[in-house]
Amino acid sequence: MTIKEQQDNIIADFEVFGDWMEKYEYIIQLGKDLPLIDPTYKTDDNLIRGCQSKVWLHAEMQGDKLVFTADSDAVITKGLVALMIQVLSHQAPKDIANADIYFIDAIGLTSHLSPTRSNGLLSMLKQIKLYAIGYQAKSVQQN
Amino acid sequence: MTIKEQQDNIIADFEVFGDWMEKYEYIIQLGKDLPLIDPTYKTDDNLIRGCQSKVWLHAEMQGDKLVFTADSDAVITKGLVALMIQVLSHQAPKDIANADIYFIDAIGLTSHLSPTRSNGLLSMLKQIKLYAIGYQAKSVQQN
Amino acid sequence: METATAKNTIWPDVELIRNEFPILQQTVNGNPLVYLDNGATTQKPVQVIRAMQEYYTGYNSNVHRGVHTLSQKATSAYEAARHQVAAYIGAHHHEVVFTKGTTDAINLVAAGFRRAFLHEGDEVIISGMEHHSNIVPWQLACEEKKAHLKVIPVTDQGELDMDTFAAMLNPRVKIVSVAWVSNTLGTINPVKDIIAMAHAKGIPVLLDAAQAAAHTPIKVHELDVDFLALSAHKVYGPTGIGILYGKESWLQQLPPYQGGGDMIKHVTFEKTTYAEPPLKFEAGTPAICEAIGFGAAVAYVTQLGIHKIQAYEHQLTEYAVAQLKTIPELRLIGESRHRAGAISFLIGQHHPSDVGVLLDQQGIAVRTGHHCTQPLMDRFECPGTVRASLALYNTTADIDRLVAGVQKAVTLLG
Amino acid sequence: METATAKNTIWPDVELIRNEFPILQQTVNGNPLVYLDNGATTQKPVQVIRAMQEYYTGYNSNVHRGVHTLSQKATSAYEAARHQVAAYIGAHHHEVVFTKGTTDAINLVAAGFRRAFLHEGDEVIISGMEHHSNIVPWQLACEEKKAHLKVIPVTDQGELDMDTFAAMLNPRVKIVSVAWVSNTLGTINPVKDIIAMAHAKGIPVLLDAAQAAAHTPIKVHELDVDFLALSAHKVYGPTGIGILYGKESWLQQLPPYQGGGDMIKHVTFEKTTYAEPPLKFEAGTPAICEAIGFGAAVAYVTQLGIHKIQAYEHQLTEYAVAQLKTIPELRLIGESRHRAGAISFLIGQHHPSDVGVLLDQQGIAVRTGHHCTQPLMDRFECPGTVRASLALYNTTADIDRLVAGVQKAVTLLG
Ligand SMILES: Cc1ncc(COP(=O)(O)O)c(C=O)c1O
Ligand SMILES: Cc1ncc(COP(=O)(O)O)c(C=O)c1O
Repeated sequence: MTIKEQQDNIIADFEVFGDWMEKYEYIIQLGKDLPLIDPTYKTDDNLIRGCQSKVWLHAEMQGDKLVFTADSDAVITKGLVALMIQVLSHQAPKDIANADIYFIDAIGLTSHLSPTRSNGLLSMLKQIKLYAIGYQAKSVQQN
Repeated sequence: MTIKEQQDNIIADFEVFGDWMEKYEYIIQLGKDLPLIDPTYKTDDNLIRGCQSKVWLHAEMQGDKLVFTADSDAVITKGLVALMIQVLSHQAPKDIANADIYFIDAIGLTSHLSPTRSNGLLSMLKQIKLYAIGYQAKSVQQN
Repeated sequence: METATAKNTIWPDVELIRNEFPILQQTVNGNPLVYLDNGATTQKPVQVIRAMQEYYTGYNSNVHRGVHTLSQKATSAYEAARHQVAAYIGAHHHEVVFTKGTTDAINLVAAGFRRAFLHEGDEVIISGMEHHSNIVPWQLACEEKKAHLKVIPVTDQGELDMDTFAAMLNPRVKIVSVAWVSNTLGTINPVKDIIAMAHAKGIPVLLDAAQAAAHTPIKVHELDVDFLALSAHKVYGPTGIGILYGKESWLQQLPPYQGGGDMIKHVTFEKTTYAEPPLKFEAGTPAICEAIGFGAAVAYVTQLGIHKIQAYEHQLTEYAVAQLKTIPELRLIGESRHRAGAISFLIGQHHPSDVGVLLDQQGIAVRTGHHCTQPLMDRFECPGTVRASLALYNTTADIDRLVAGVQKAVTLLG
Repeated sequence: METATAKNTIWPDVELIRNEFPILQQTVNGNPLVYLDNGATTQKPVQVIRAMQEYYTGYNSNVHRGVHTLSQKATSAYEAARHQVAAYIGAHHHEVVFTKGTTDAINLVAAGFRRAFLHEGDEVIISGMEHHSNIVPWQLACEEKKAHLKVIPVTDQGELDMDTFAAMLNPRVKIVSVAWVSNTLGTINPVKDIIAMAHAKGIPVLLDAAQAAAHTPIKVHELDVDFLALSAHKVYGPTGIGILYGKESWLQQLPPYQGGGDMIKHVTFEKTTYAEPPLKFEAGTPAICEAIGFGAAVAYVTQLGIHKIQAYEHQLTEYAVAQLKTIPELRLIGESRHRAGAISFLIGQHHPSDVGVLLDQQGIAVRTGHHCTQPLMDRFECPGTVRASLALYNTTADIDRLVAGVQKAVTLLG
C-alpha cells in the first residue's frame, strides 16, 4: 500500500468511532499492541525527548524500503507512533521524504502533532523525514 | 500671622483668579520676586534634587523663630517655594513641626506636591519639617 | 452532589465568585471547564482585567520623571499598586521591588550574592523540593564563584528533613533559599523554624513564596524573613510581574542588578550613583499596567479575605485527597501533614501524560510532567506526576469531576 | 488649519486611525489631549487591548509543558507572537528572545559578555547619546572585569563623530553598543556604517532600537547586526515586554542569563543542561499576555505599513521643526540631517519643567528633563530639554497646538 492508501485506510477506520472514548480506546489498544523496539535500539541516540513523554525511533533499510520500529513510555503517544509507523514504515525513502501527512488532522488528533504538545511526536515525524532524506541521498550516490 | 492665617490669606488671594493662566502668572511673578538665597548657602548640602528641577533651602534661627530662604532653578517651582516660605518661615519650630499644610490643595495645585512630580517640592516640605523638629528638640534640650 | 454541597460550609457563595472569572464560563471538548492547573497560573477576575483595560484606555503613560497629567496618573497608580502589594505581605512599600516574577526576583538576589557576598568555598542551601527557578540561579552563582550548593533532603512523605538541615548550617553558608509551599507536593514547609534556625547562625533566608502567596497569609515582618519572592500570575494577577521583598538593610547592601533608566541617581561616563531601593532594582520602564493589575488582584484577594480563602481551600484539599484516595490504583506523591495548593498523584503504572490527555478530553485541566522539579522527580523515581492544584474558585463539584475523570481514564487505559 | 490639512498628503485617513486609540479621545485640563510623549511610551490601539483581553477571558494558561487545551492555546498564541515579532524585524523566530524590554535585553547581553567574553583591559564602545539603559549595564560589566568603557563623541549638531569612532576600533574592543535613533535628539545614526566598520575588525554590534522600532523598517539580516533590543511599549504594544534579537551563533555562544523554569533541558543538583535558544534565555513564566499583545501591535503596524508610517512621520517631523523654528526664543537641541521621533528644544533661559507644566495646563503632553541621557545633557550643557515625540496618530493639528502652547508659555514666563 502506498502512504496515501495507508492514511485513507486509517481515516476510514476512525470514521466508525462514535465518540472520543472509542477513538482513544483504539489508540490505546494500538499502543499496547505495537511490537516493542528491539531493546538494543532503545538507546539515548534513538531517543526523542519530549517534555512529557519519550519516544525511541530506530530506522533501517530492508531492501529498498525504509523500516521503522519505535516505542514510547506513554501509551497514547505509543498508539500514535504506531499509526505513524503503519503509514510510513516499509516505504521507499523517496516516498517518505515527499509524503504529505494528513491523516492526523483528518482523524481529529491535530493537537497531538502540535509543536506545543511536547510529546515528541512532531520531532519523531521530523526525524523520520530526515532519515528518509538521508537514505535517499545515499541511494542516489550509490546509483 | 500664624501659619493658618498665612494659608488662609493665600487661599483668599487665589480666589480672585479667573483661570489657570492668571494663577500661574501670579506664581511665576512670585518666583521672580523671591529674594534669592544668599549664594554662600546655595551649596550641595542645601540642595534638594528633584528629577526635574532643583531646590536649595537654607534654615536658621532668628531669635525663637525659624527663618527659611530658598531658591529653585525652575521659576514655577520657585514661585511655589515662595508660597511655602511665606507660610512657614518666621514661625516657631514647634508650630512648623505641627503645621497642617492645606493651602496647596485649596488653591488647586495639589499635583505640584505629589510625590510623583519630582520637582523637589514635597522633599522641601519634608526638609522644612525636619529642620523644625530638629530645632525644637534642641530648644527643649537647652531649656 | 449531596455531600459536595454539604461540605462547603465556609463559602456558600463560591458560585457568585466563579461568575467574576469570565474564563471559567466556557466548555472545553464539550464539557464545562474544570480548571485545576492553578499551580501553573491562576485565572483573573474581571476586577483585574478591568483595571488593566482602564489603564490602557485612560491613562497609559511612562512613570516617574514626567510632569504631564497622564504621567502623573500612571505614576500614582503604579506606586499605589506597590503600597497595595506591600500591605498584602505586611511590608513597607519601599521594601517591595517589582520584578518580572518569582524567577526574576530569585535571580536578582542570586546575582547580587554572586557579586557581593559569595566567595570560593562558601555554601548556599536550597532543598530537594525546589522549583528549577530556585535551583538554577544558585547553580549559576555558585559555579562562577566556586561555591557549593547544598540540598536539604526530602523525606518519603515529602517533607524537609529538618534534622539534616540543622546539621547543614555552618559559617560557610551564605544564604538559605527554600520554597514556602512545594509546587509539586503541596507541602507547606516549616518556614518559621527554618528562619529561626538560620538566623541563629546569622544566615539570611530567602523564601520562594510563589505557591504560598494565593493560599496563605503572608506577614514578612512577623516572619522576619530576609527576602521573599512571588509572582502575580499565581495570585489572580497578570503575567509579567512579581515582587522581591527585601529587608531594607539587605536592599541597601545588595548591589544593583540591572542597569538602566529609573535605577540611577546620577550618571556620568566616569561614575554612576544609584537610586535608593526599591528603584535601585527597577531598571528601565517597569511593567506598569501589570503592576496596576497586580494591585487590583491583591485588593480582590484582600476583600475576599485570605484567611477565609485559606480555610475554604483547606476544606477543599481535604475533600480532594479523601476522594482521590477512593481510587484504588491511585498513589499520592507527597503526603505532608501540612499542605496547600497542589495534589500530585500517579495511577498504577500509567504515564502521567496519558492521564492528562484523557482528562483534557473531559474538559478537566490538570498539569502533568515534572513541574519544573526534576530533582524531586528523581527523588521519587517517577517521570512526572499528575497534579491537580486548587484555587479559591474551585468547588467540590470540580473535585467530583476530577475523580470521575480519573476513573474514566483508568478504565480506558485498562 | 488650511496649511495643516493641506500638508497631510500621505495619510488622509489619520482621523480614522486616531479613533482606534481610545485614550486619545479625552480632554486633559479642559482641552482635547495632544499626546506628544511617544518617545516615553506609545498609546495602544483597540486591536492590542482586545487581544490581551481575549487572552485573559478566553485562554489564559501557563505555556509550554502543558497537555490541556488552554495551555495548548496559550502556547500556540505565545509562539505565534514570536513569529509575528520576528517577521516584523526580518528575523527567524528562534533568534527572538522575549525580554522585559530594551533595558532587560541589553542587560542580558552585557551580563553574558561580562561572564564569557570580557577580560581585564578589554574595551566596550558606546556613544555619547546613549540612554542610561545602554550605559549602566556596560559600566556594571566593565567595572567587574576591569574593562574600559569608551564613548563615541557627539557633534554640536547631535551626530556621532564617525572619524573618532573609526579611530576607536581596535582589537581590545569586544562589542560596540549604540542607539539606532536617539531618544533625546531624534538623530538617526548611520548604523549600516557602524556595523560595517566594526565587523571589518571582527567586533560585534548591538543596536538599541528602542526609538527606531516604531519609526523605521528593521531588517536585521540585511543589516547583519549581531544583537538588537527593543521594547513593545514604544511600538504600540503593552508594557512589560520587549525582545532581544541575536544572531543564532551569538545566542549559542552567550551563556544563560537567568536560571529557572523553561530555560533548561535537564536539571540535577550536580549538573544542569540548557534548552536551545531562544528558550535558553527565557527563564520562568514568560510575560505571556504581553507577548500576545506585542504580536497584535506589530500586526497592527504591519497592516498600516511601516514605510507609510515612516513617510508620514517624516513629513510631520519636517512640519514640526519648521513650525517650532518660527518661535524666536526657541533653540533646537539636536539638528541632525537624519531624524525621527523626538524633537528636543529649549526656550530662551526658561527651565524645561516650567514649559512642561504650562503645556500640561493646555492639555499637551510632552516630556521634560534629561530623558535618561544625563551625559548628553552635560554635553549640551543644559539641565534637560522639552521633548515632543511623534507617533503615527499625531497630526499637523497636534503640532499647531504645540506651537501655540509654547507661545502661550513664553508669554506667561515673560
Ligand atoms: C534609546 C532608548 N534606549 C533604551 C530605552 C529603555 O527602554 P525600556 O525602558 O523600555 O527598557 C529607551 C526608553 O526609555 C530609549 O529611548
Ligand atoms: C515554587 C515555585 N517557585 C518558582 C516558580 C517560578 O515562578 P515564575 O515562573 O512565575 O517566575 C514557580 C512557578 O512556576 C513555583 O511554583
